[in-house]
Amino acid sequence: MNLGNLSVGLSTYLLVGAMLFCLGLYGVFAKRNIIAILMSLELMLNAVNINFVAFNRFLWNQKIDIHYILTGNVAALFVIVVAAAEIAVGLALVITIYRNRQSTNVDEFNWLKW
Amino acid sequence: MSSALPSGGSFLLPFILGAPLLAMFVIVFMPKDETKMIKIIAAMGTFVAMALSLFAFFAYDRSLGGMQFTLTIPWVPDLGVNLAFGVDGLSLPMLLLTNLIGFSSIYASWNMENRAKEFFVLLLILITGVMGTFIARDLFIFFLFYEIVVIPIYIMVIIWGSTKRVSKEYAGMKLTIYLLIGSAFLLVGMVALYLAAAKQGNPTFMFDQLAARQNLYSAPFQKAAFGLMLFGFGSLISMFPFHSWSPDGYAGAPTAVSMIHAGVLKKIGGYGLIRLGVYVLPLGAKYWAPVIAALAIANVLYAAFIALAQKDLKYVIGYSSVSHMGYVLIAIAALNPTSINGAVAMMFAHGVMSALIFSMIGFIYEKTHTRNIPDLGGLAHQMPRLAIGFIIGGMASLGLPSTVNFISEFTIFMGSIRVLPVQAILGIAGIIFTAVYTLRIIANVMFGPRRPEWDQLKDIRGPELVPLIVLGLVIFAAGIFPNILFGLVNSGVTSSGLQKVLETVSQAKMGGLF
Amino acid sequence: MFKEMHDLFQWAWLIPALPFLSFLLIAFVTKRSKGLSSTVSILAILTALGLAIAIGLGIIQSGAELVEHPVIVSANWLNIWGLKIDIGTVVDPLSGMMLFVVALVASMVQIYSLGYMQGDKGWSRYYAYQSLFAFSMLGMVLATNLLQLFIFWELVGLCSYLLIGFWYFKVSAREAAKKAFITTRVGDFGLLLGILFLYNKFETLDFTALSAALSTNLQNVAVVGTVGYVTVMAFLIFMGPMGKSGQFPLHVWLPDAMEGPTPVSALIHAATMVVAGVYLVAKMYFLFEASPVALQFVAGIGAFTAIFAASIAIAQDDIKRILAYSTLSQLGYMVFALGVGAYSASLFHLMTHAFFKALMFLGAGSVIHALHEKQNIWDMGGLWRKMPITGTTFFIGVLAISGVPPFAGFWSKDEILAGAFQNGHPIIYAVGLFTAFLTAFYMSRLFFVAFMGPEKPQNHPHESPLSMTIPLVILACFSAIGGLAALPEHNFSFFIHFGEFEPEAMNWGLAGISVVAGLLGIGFAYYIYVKEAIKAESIAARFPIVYRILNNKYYIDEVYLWLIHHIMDGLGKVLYFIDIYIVDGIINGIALLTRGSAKVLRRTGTGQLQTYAMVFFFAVVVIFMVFAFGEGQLSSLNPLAMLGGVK
Amino acid sequence: MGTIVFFIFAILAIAAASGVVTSRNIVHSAFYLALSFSGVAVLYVLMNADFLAAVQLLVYTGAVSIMVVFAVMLTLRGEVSDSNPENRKWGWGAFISVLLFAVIALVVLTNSDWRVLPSAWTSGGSAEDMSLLLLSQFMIPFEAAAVLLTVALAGAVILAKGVKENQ
Repeated sequence: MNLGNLSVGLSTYLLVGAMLFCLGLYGVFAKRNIIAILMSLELMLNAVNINFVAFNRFLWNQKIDIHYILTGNVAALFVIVVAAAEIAVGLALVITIYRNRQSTNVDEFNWLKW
Repeated sequence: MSSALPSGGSFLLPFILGAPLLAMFVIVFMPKDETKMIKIIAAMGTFVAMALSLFAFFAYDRSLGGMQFTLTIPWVPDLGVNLAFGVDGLSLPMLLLTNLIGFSSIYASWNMENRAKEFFVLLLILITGVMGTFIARDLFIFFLFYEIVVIPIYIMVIIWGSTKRVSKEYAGMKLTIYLLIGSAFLLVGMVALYLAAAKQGNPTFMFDQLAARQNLYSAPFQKAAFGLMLFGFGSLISMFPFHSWSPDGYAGAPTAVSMIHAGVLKKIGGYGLIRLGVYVLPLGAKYWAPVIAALAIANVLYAAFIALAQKDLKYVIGYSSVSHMGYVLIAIAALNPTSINGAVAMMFAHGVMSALIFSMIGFIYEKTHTRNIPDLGGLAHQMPRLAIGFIIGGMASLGLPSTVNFISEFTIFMGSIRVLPVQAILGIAGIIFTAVYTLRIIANVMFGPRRPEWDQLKDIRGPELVPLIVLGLVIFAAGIFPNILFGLVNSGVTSSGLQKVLETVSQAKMGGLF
Repeated sequence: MFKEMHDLFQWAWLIPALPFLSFLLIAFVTKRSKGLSSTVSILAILTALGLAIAIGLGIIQSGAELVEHPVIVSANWLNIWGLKIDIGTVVDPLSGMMLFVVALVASMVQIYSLGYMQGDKGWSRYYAYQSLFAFSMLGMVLATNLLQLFIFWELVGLCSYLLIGFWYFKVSAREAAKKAFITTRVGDFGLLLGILFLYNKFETLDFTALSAALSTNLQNVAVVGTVGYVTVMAFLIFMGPMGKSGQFPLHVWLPDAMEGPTPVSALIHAATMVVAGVYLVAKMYFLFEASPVALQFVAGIGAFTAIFAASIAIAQDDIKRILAYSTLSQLGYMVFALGVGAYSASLFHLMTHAFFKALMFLGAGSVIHALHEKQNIWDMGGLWRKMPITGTTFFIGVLAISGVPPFAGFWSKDEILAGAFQNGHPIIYAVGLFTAFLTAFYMSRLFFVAFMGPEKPQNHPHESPLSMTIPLVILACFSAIGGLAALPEHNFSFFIHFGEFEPEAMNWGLAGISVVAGLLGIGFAYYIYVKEAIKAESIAARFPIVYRILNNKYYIDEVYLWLIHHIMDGLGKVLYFIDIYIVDGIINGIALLTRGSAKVLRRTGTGQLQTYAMVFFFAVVVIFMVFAFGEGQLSSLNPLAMLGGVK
Repeated sequence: MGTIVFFIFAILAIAAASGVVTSRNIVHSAFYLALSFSGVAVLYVLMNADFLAAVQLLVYTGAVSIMVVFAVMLTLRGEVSDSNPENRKWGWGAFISVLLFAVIALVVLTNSDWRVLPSAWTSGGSAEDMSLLLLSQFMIPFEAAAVLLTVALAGAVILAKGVKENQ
């Protein structure tokens, strides 16, 4: 399945990934709602995945062999798996915290200081 | 050195190390109400260790010299770490000392009822750790055991300590932080030494290998590395500006910890300075010797004067031990075989003496619940045996002939007066002030009119007599027949190559005052 | 002859060993049984006395040969790199004489104590100490080298400490014991230094070897250094005797030492231990002789102590203190005798003094015992009638110390004075003569006030038991005839001398002068205290300041106390202050700094996860920038490269 | 044409992502998230990673977004239009993010030595290829991931179920 002449290069993909990552980062930094933070985290993971796949796609690999050529894709797959687990546990935690504290505002989550 | 000995290795030292450890494990699995049984097992463990180290003391071949009873097991071959044990004339007296004091300290805490199980477990760990530092032939193992020692001391001071001028929490914290700061500097020095020795490959931590590669260490490196070790070991041996942990720590610590700390733990500093400083970095030692000598004099006189002004018994002895360590430091600074002989013997002598006197103070405190000298007096009426122990300890402290302390001091003076006459004379002047404060506490605590408030006190008896008998016997046996101890120490000094190092170093300084 | 004796002399080590054995026995076995303890102790010392007499007779038979070739038995004691010490016994006339004197006085005192210490709680302890003392003293006498001598020297000091403080419940006794130990310790500091310097220079501490090394190298400046070095060593060595033998200014402990039981004062603080200093100087005489300055110093100190102590003694009221100052004065005599070169005379006086001073102390003890611990002579009076044996023997002692012929003191004192005069020390001779006068005066004063005169109705004295009077009688005999050892023709100095033996004819003129001085003293005392021709009070009233100064012992104790309490303790307090507020203060300051900065820095721990993440990422960005744009510098910081060469 | 498709979907993904982080309504954010995921899936397709694209759609767009919506529903309090506010430090966050992006962009754009393939290969990326690799080379991580998912499932259930107060 070839969709074109691929004039779009590696750097472009990397820039897209960086853009997504930084947006996610901003979300992690700036949002108050803990669910929004989790969403931003997912964005960052996606950005990383884009990098994985892009490097896998474009970079020179010494051994042109199926076993090595798809390593980046496999890594991305594992990231997706871990992300799924993470979001499941994370949301469960959010619900637990919400049940105990009646809040999803991370500004109020400072019980671990000092 | 070690290669000259038959291979195969002796398991004597691991057994000595293992005996208290085994007792510790047995105690761990005992019900905590069985305090009597716990004490007996602890005493058994340390007794086995003591008996075996006595055996080692007499089985050691003095004519052969060098490291004996060696055992080497490669541990981390990539880094050159070996589980290497062995003793020579420098470490065997220290090993014996550790076990003598360890055994006595069990009996000195015979009346311990508060959390006895935990106490004896920690005490046995402490004894094992101290022992390990002395039988290690590998710098890494040495350091490992040294770090093991710190943990039980902190816990023991915090839980079983006593609060006097400073709180026991403060005392424990001070003790621990000093030990750790010292060990931090030591660690840097150790790593630097290790890297310098591994410059041409074949990394090693073995003491003898490190010493054999002296030509790899440049003079500036030796100076810097010795400086680090001086700071580390110096704070351990309570060298002058780094001494203030010693009186506070002893005053806060329970009796057994005071005994072991003043008796042997402190000696790791002197032992390390000789074994690692003088032996491995002779040029550095020579460079720093004037500094050590000056600080040693400060130790001797300054601490002796402060001891005069103390009201708490343990503070007197705490400062006294700082003062006595000054002699060891003078001896190290003098850098000749005679004085190093004296330094090792002095560490042994002071260990026995201070352990004895601390155990006696422990009993006094246990019975009268005070250590304040003005509150005490005339205890010889009610507790003659305790008074005898106290007087023996005091006499040893002021260096009375027929106690081992006298010969040690004499040897130190003999060795140091050739090279450091002024410092030695000032140091010898210290014996006067030592006599003053020692006799003062003997007079004010033991003698004087009978005080009716102490009439119900019972003299020490039964197990409580063990520290007095064991340590008193050692003080006089080694004092009347000094060759028992000095023969061994001398074989260590002359056969380990140390002598050669010392001779070359002190060649330029020989000549003396006149 | 000499050969057979040699075998006997090899057993000399038994003499100190026996009392030591008895000490161990008493301490570990018989301490519960009073009778057994004293029996063991007395048996041991009597056997030792027997041996000492046997050896003494052997020495006399062997003749002067032993002076040049003493019999030495020794074994290695300490052997390490650069330090080799032997321990052993030396038998020569000097040690033989000392053995006899010490063993005799010790056995007399121990027998005497059977009566004197009757009923004391610490009976076994007392005899244990006595045995330990006998061991130490005899061991010191037999020492072959300086270190051995020093060891036993310190041990006798320990025994002195223990026995002065025997009644440890008395505050005064405990303080006196402490004072004695510390004061002698000051002297020992010098002695120890001297020993160290000597060993450093000559590589030996053996008396004979040292003497040989010194005499062969005396001209060789390269080895001995200058005479100055010898002088320094002699000074340092002499500090020991100054402490032990109570020479000015370290004399202060001896009068206080009278707090111990009186037999102890007789044994330790009159007859034996205090003369150890004289013995040491005699042993080291080759060193002192090599330095005229040191000898001058010794003579000066001795003469000053003699007259100084005698002047104090005339204003004291306590019977034991008078005797103590008298002892100081006589010790000064012996020391200046050594200083002026009257070597044999000094040791002769050591022997005779041991007899009559022990006698007088025991007599004083008998009096004190009879009067139930009264010691002020003005509380006594007319005791001769009630205590004839004590009174008579005491009178013999007084005559002996006053130098009345033919009693022992006359011979030895006369030899000393003659030595001082003939060796060209007229000032010292004059001082000695005046001291002899003072001695006679205060001893007669003591005797007349305590034993003559009216009885005091509140006293009910009675003669002491046999166990106390027999030693008195024996010692009185020795005090009476002991001086005859000088006859005929310097018999004593034939055996005990230094260098070449040069017999000198008795100078009867000088002897006459000293006898006159002694008799004058007795006469003055008689006029003042018996006839009361001149009231003693009126003399005191006429010179109130002099009397006060003398009575207060020149305020030397007060000066020392002030020095100790204000200077030494003050320094201690100042240093302690420095220690806890400056040295420790710096440490605590660092700790406080850490804590303070932690207090500030912990504000950054807001608990806000997002803040943490922001800081973290900011740092990441910075590091990233450094790595991305400044890689030239950073690639060299590769941690693995730093470990390069390890593997 | 690929370039056009790329830019369309790349801009879509980025715009949706900015919608996620800027929207003040958390429900809108969740939907923007799904949109962003879908855009990324198309990018995968453009990079020949068909299988990954499918997984992306299934897991992210299908499962994660929905779960987020559920979580929002379970925890929502108050006004929904103000359910996703910024905190006070959002300025700093923006600064650091922009800084990071600037640095990355600079590095990416200035770096010339990417060792890019002379001519891009075109095969691979199918489910078949991936499965071969997962079951041979990455066998153990694959199994570990399975265990992880199971544990996460159990953990999520336990956490969400909570502990009864009076037990």
